Amino acid sequence: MTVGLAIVSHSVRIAEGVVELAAQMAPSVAIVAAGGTDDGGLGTSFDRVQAAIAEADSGDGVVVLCDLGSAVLTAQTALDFAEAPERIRIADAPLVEGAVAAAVAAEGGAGLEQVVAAAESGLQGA
Amino acid sequence: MTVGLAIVSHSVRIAEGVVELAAQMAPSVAIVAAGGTDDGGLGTSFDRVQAAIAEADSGDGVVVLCDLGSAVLTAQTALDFAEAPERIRIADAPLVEGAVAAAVAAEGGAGLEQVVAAAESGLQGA
Amino acid sequence: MTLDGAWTRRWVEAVAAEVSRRKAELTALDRAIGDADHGENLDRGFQAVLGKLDALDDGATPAAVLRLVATTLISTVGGAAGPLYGTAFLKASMAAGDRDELDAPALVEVLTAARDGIVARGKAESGDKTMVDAWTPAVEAASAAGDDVRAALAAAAAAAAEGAVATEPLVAHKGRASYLGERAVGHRDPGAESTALILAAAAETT
Amino acid sequence: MTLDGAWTRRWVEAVAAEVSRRKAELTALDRAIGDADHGENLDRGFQAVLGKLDALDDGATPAAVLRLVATTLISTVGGAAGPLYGTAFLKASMAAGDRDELDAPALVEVLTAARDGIVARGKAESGDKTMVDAWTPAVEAASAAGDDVRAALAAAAAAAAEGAVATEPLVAHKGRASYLGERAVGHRDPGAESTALILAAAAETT
Ligand SMILES: Nc1ncnc2c1ncn2[C@@H]1O[C@H](COP(=O)(O)OP(=O)(O)O)[C@@H](O)[C@H]1O
Ligand SMILES: Nc1ncnc2c1ncn2[C@@H]1O[C@H](COP(=O)(O)OP(=O)(O)O)[C@@H](O)[C@H]1O
Ligand SMILES: [Mg+2]
Ligand SMILES: [Mg+2]
Ligand SMILES: [Mg+2]
Ligand SMILES: [Mg+2]
Repeated sequence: MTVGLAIVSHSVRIAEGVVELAAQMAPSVAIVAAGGTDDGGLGTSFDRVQAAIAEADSGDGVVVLCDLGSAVLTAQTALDFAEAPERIRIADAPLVEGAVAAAVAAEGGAGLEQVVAAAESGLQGA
Repeated sequence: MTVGLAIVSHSVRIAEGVVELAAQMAPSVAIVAAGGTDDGGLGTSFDRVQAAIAEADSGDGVVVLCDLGSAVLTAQTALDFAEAPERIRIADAPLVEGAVAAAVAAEGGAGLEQVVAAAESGLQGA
Repeated sequence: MTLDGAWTRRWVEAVAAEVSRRKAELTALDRAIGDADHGENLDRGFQAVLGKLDALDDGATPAAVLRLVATTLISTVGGAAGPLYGTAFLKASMAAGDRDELDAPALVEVLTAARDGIVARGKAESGDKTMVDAWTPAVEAASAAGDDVRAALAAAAAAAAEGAVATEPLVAHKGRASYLGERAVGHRDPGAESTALILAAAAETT
Repeated sequence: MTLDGAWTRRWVEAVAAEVSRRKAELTALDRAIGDADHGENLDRGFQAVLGKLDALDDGATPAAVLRLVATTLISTVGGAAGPLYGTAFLKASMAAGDRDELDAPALVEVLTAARDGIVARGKAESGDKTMVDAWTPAVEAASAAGDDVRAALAAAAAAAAEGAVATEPLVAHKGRASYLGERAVGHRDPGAESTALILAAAAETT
């Protein structure tokens, strides 16, 4: 029904906080946290990223938002292993700001490329 | 001794997560969270922002990083009421990415304007 | 009708009552194009104001009441409306100065200062689909209304209400609604509506 | 010395032992210009690999061992080194194909594929102060070493060690160290050092 979001952060708390913040303006979008390492420490977990992408994908695709560079590397690797990589996009956007913009676009029924564009537009609501 | 950071987010968890993430590469910088409303809900708290700025300021100044627009409005209002507004800068930078870059710059002994510039440079480590 | 400190206090009490009564409506507007909290935000703020009004001197000036509202809203609202209305009431208080009561020219000064405070804080222009779109017509109508404060308040309230309605066809360029692009069209801006509420309460306070 | 599946397994075990022994040193390098976790990251990864090696067939090919290392590092390292070394071992495994043992040309193919995988993943160029600065000289030295695998491994190890030292005067353009600008000068890149460790272990494995 809508494009989903996977929120990849080095911190469990950041990922979960971004999910709650973005969900506020996009209650019907699947926004899934992939924060921290497998044991909840600071870092990224391939398995959490893979699971978040799978959970966020209802068939219309997933936009992945990342914090630092190594989160991007992990997300790219997950994409290599994905069954339907054509439905996954890694946004080149700041994590929090991009996630909110992407969530609002997805809530409005935007397609995969439009949601990526919203994330990357750098719009900052004031 | 060093420039401090105040991390203003609508979410308690985002603010605290950014503090832990940025502190990893900047263990001696004062990085203080100001997340959520007074009762911990989603929003911004003037009192938390004011307290975080005061706590982060050791005399060398504070760079304030914000997530969405209303966090910026709250931070600007705190600046209006600040005793030493000349030592406070609100960075026009994405929250997580800007905070890490600013923290590393502050750790290296950069001055207030340099820390702002680091936050705003949009450098994304990979 | 004399716009003295006691009147200012009655007005603020009336705003608090109206915000409380229309909280769900304001939040519903914010649900459509924002984060569904504008009514709760303002209600939290004005309830906190009510709790502090008693601590004021009986002879408090309009400026003293306005300043109390300002600092309380800034500390308690928790959303964009906090710094925006907070700044408005603060600048209004400064414009009121040490006057014991506001005549029509002073009222126009006070309303203008409030509007200018919001614009300085939020950088919105007319037509950006924000509370400014209610404030600016209100200021203009009040200053065109002549020397009768009652007429000035009535004109301001009517213009703010019209300004709020006129935000409906607009795309937003400030605030959360700006994320929505064209999807904001057809929805009234919650902050413009709460501005209309605040000024309607002023017109109705005797 | 035959680079068969059993040798590949002994090499991986030697890497795990060395990473464990030098964990604090690798983390100290990462403390200076990163986030102080490179030793822990790799140790977590290679300990997990050790735990899985037993499940492999005795007759597992080099490719099968390399693939196990790849998927395990990807899942367990938790830092940039996970996807980077993971991709390296995965591409190495694909280059090894179904060979039962690697001769010198095959070894060069495998090392080249590993390096290319890291470059494809991380987009670092030579001189960016990353593990690429150890891998690329290693690949070049191995391919210049002729037909003896032992000589090729020794040459690769020596070149990687020199490459790691040569990262010291550099400013970083990729990875966390790139945040530091000039302050990274004088510090060795942790990933280049761990690459030297991995290739030294290969040269020493008989
Ligand atoms: N930059 C701005 N300038 C003027 N008014 C603004 C601005 N940003 C937001 N607003 C006003 O604030 C209202 C929303 O207030 P509220 O819901 O309390 O804040 P938030 O969006 O932080 O939840 C909007 O309807 C709009 O009228
Ligand atoms: N884009 C990249 N390309 C190549 N190597 C990189 C890149 N980013 C990081 N590295 C390597 O990874 C090492 C750091 O690994 P590690 O500490 O495990 O990751 P993290 O920085 O995520 O904590 C660096 O020393 C560098 O050699
Ligand atoms: Mg709102
Ligand atoms: Mg809000
Ligand atoms: Mg590290
Ligand atoms: Mg790390």
